[in-house]
Amino acid sequence: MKKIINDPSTVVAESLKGLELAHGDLLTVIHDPAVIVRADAPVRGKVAIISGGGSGHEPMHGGLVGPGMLDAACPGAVFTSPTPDQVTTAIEKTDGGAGALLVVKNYTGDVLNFETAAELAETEVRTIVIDDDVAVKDSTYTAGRRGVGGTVPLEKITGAAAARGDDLDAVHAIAERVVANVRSMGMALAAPTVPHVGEPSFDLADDEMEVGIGIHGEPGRARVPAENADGIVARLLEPILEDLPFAEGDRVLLFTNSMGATPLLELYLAHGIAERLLADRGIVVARRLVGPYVTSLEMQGMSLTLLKLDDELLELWDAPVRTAALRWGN
Amino acid sequence: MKKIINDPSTVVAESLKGLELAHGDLLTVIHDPAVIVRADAPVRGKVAIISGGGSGHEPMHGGLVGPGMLDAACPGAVFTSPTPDQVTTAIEKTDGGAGALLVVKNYTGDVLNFETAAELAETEVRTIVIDDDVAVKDSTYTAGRRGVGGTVPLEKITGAAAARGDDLDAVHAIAERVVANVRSMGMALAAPTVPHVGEPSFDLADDEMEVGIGIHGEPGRARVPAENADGIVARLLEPILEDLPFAEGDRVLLFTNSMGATPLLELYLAHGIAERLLADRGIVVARRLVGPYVTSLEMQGMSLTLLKLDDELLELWDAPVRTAALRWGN
Amino acid sequence: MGCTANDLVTALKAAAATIEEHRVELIQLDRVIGDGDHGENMDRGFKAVLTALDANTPDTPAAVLKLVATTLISKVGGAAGPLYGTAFLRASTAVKDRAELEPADLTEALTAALGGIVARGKAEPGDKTMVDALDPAVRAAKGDTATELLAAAAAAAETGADATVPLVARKGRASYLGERSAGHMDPGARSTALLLRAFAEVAAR
Amino acid sequence: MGCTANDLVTALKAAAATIEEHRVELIQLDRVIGDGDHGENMDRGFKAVLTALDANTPDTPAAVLKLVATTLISKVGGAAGPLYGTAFLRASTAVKDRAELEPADLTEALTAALGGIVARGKAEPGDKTMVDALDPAVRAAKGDTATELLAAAAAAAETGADATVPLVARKGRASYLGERSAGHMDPGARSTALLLRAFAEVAAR
Ligand SMILES: Nc1ncnc2c1ncn2[C@@H]1O[C@H](COP(=O)(O)OP(=O)(O)O)[C@@H](O)[C@H]1O
Ligand SMILES: Nc1ncnc2c1ncn2[C@@H]1O[C@H](COP(=O)(O)OP(=O)(O)O)[C@@H](O)[C@H]1O
Ligand SMILES: [Mg+2]
Ligand SMILES: [Mg+2]
Ligand SMILES: [Mg+2]
Ligand SMILES: [Mg+2]
Repeated sequence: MKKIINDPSTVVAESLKGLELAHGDLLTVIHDPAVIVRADAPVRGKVAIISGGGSGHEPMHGGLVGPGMLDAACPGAVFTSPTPDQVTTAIEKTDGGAGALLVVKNYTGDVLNFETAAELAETEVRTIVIDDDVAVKDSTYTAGRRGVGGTVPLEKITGAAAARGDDLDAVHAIAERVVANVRSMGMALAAPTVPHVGEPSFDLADDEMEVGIGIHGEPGRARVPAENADGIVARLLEPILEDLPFAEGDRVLLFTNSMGATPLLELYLAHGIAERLLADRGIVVARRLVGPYVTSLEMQGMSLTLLKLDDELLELWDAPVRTAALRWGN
Repeated sequence: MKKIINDPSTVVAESLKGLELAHGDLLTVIHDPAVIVRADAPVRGKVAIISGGGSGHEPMHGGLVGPGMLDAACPGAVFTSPTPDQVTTAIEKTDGGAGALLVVKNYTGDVLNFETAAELAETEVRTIVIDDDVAVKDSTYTAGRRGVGGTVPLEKITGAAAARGDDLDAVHAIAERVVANVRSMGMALAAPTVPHVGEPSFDLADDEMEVGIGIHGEPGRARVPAENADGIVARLLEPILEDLPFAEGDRVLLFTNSMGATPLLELYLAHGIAERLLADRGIVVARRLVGPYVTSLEMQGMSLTLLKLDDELLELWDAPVRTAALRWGN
Repeated sequence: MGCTANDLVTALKAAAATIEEHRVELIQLDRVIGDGDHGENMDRGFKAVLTALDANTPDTPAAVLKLVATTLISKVGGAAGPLYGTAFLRASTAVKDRAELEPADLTEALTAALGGIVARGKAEPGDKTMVDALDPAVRAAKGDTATELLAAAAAAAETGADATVPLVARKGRASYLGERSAGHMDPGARSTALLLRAFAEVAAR
Repeated sequence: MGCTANDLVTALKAAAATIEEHRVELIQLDRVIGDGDHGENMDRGFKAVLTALDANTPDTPAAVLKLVATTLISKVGGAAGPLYGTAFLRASTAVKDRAELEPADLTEALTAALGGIVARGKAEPGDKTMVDALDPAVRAAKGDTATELLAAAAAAAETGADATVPLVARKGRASYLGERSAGHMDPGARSTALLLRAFAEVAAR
């Protein structure tokens, strides 16, 4: 295993120390239970936006804590949902008297732990479950779609709604609008290695790729022969477009995400292809985000996320944000 | 080879198309010869800051083009210095009447190509060669130290000096101050793969690491048994500290850089160790930058850069910047 | 001569030892059809249980079970944390204030535990989850002594875990794999079988 | 019966073919002690030379050499681009307005080329660079015919390139490796030998 770590069991705790030192102006880290909190929390009268999930997806979620986005993030062990006490601590520390929105990616573990926390919470909380991954069939025969790349626009937009003073109901309604309009799909060329496992999460031959991959090293929907960039981008985009469906004239946010080890050189190349495919269909790319935001340790691969925008969502996306990973407008 | 590309010979050109679409608000791409130019270039009366180098180090340099930083970047083929006509085009397109500073990393190819361009240029140009890599002995028996991570603070700070209205001599003098006060060292756990080569640039056993690595997949100073994070960080920091040398009471910018595939989880962990080692020596970390800024495709590894700050350098570092990769203050 | 708080502590220590011993096996099972953390999470959780039991000495079975529940909930994370946590919490409630648990109490505790898991996770038998080990165990949990009862439960859980191999997962992370989840044992079913076997062995001493 | 502009074009086409043929070899040599791009860069450059020669038909040897120089400078990049570019530029100047190059002109052109490389790159013989192929080639470039002269130069360049193997690099990217650069042939010396061999073969036809 090739990693810059000391001990698999202390990776997250040690990493949080570095995060705190690196971004002391934006955030404070509570170490036990682990919670990353906005430096100026609680913000009086503002709905708190709280998220969390396993570690190993950085900058999500800790790098998204700050004005205009998250009030707190709860980092679990690597690829493991956080525990309820992390979430209840986050709720307490960010309680500005207007309640909290819990942003939960749809995984059994995340849902159960946040649900437990919500039951224990003494503040008013609402939960939004994001399940944007079209690779997974949403049926009674699965745990439902996973939450993946769509989490970033969800957190950005709900963060902006809370910042402008929306109440909990309004923020929740906007969250539901985002979830209803966002779809993603990912693929991998090579697997990540979880520190305590010590070997890659799956084995791919040099001429294979995994399509419909999740962000936890869990295998994808299908293993197929590796393709070139045109093939890969089309294969990710088609099922996304069909699913909502997206139609001619729609305005969208296109989020081209690196899973970690895929370099920006390749990511921009893929982004260009996606833009052209969308233009061919008359879909208007009104906003874009390109980079490694929802990663899976050093997994090589990418995902595409499309969010259908209306005027309000667009305005909320454009609103100022100041976090370690996303920053504009101030 | 596992890459999201169509054809090794068109990777850079295709990637530039995506870059242009992703960041049309910040930059314009000229495609032949390839140059990335600030969207509002030329800026009247301002010294132009121009850089360039092989592709594969993204976001450096194209992601650093924008107000407060670079006016233009010249992307060469992957890991190959750009050609003089790219540089002369960059000089022309950004000529605001106040001359241009060419920021050149110290590699034979970069130096020769920029030198040729400087000879051909019709504007007044000055060149600053950055050679911050302490892994390479600076003697008559080498091509001298390489330019690596120190390039980012150099471009940020000269960009800020030009933005506040300094003339070419003044910007050049500040550039020399940065070069005199910045030192870096890197290491790799696994090699990158250059598209046209199709196999990793070097082979490392699972229990080995390469120390004193460059950013072009060129092998490093020594191959040693892999160590834990504490060992790696100490091994990078010691030679940096001894070199300048940095002393108790010095205020520094600490830049903890991922070479590409090393995840943020590990990078923050390493950053925390570096901060503690510096604190132990009474060196004051006044500013920090943590992330993948000077990468080497999907190389796994990291580098540390230390810049000794004075009040003016600190102020210029803090000055507003608006680029794809670095953004604050506006 | 029922099962006291002390007996329970002994059983939990044995359980923690078993989980530690099978940590890598559980990681590997979860790596194939999940995300590879089940062994790590369970081991972290049961190590925390040992620490908690060292620091506190709850004097009723219910208090022991509750301490286990809260510890697992706050230390395990993932799907297994709240599921096992709820299981122990419901078991704790089920045994009320009894000082010693008789076989009938054990059956009730196991039944309550299963109920808790199903209430939280909504899995049915055949979904390829820990329910496929615990449900047959509860039905088999009969006997005049704790020894007999737990031996039967453990055996049934093992058979149930083995029987998850051919199943296609319909709950949890393995469900994302669809048909590709068939052919591998469910890690949570395996850990349930391991826990029950550890309890049964302590009871047999 | 000297070397005309047309003969030069033929020689350059042969050179381009050789470089294409040895592209992977040059990449591999550069991968070991450099950054693996030399073969790719040279191949891209000489392909551009072919395109340029197709588009234009310069009618003097000097014009041909100048076109090669500017094309290599604008298409190769890296260290090799400006070095080979300067070499052809100086060679172009050296042959003045001659319509046909006699052996003495070839010697002068080669000498000027070497001078250009040294002026730009400041390498000395023994630094493990293309100079270690071109310097002995220039010294060996004697003969009554172009055939003889180029054959001698190519042979000396090949010996020179081989002799770079044990050297420790003191210029270019390989110098970063220090002692570890010993034991491998310098890619630029190899490409110089390949170019001269291609020229010699055309002359021998
Ligand atoms: N809805 C559910 N009901 C019952 N058990 C479940 C459910 N979802 C998952 N499980 C169990 O949890 C186990 C996985 O636990 P673990 O790996 O710790 O959590 P995660 O899946 O969050 O990584 C599965 O093997 C399965 O037995
Ligand atoms: N200072 C120099 N003088 C002469 N030749 C040099 C010098 N530096 C490098 N070279 C030659 O250039 C070759 C490398 O070319 P290339 O790989 O194309 O450029 P880069 O090193 O920029 O990747 C080396 O093998 C060497 O022969
Ligand atoms: Mg998990
Ligand atoms: Mg090169
Ligand atoms: Mg798991
Ligand atoms: Mg090279």
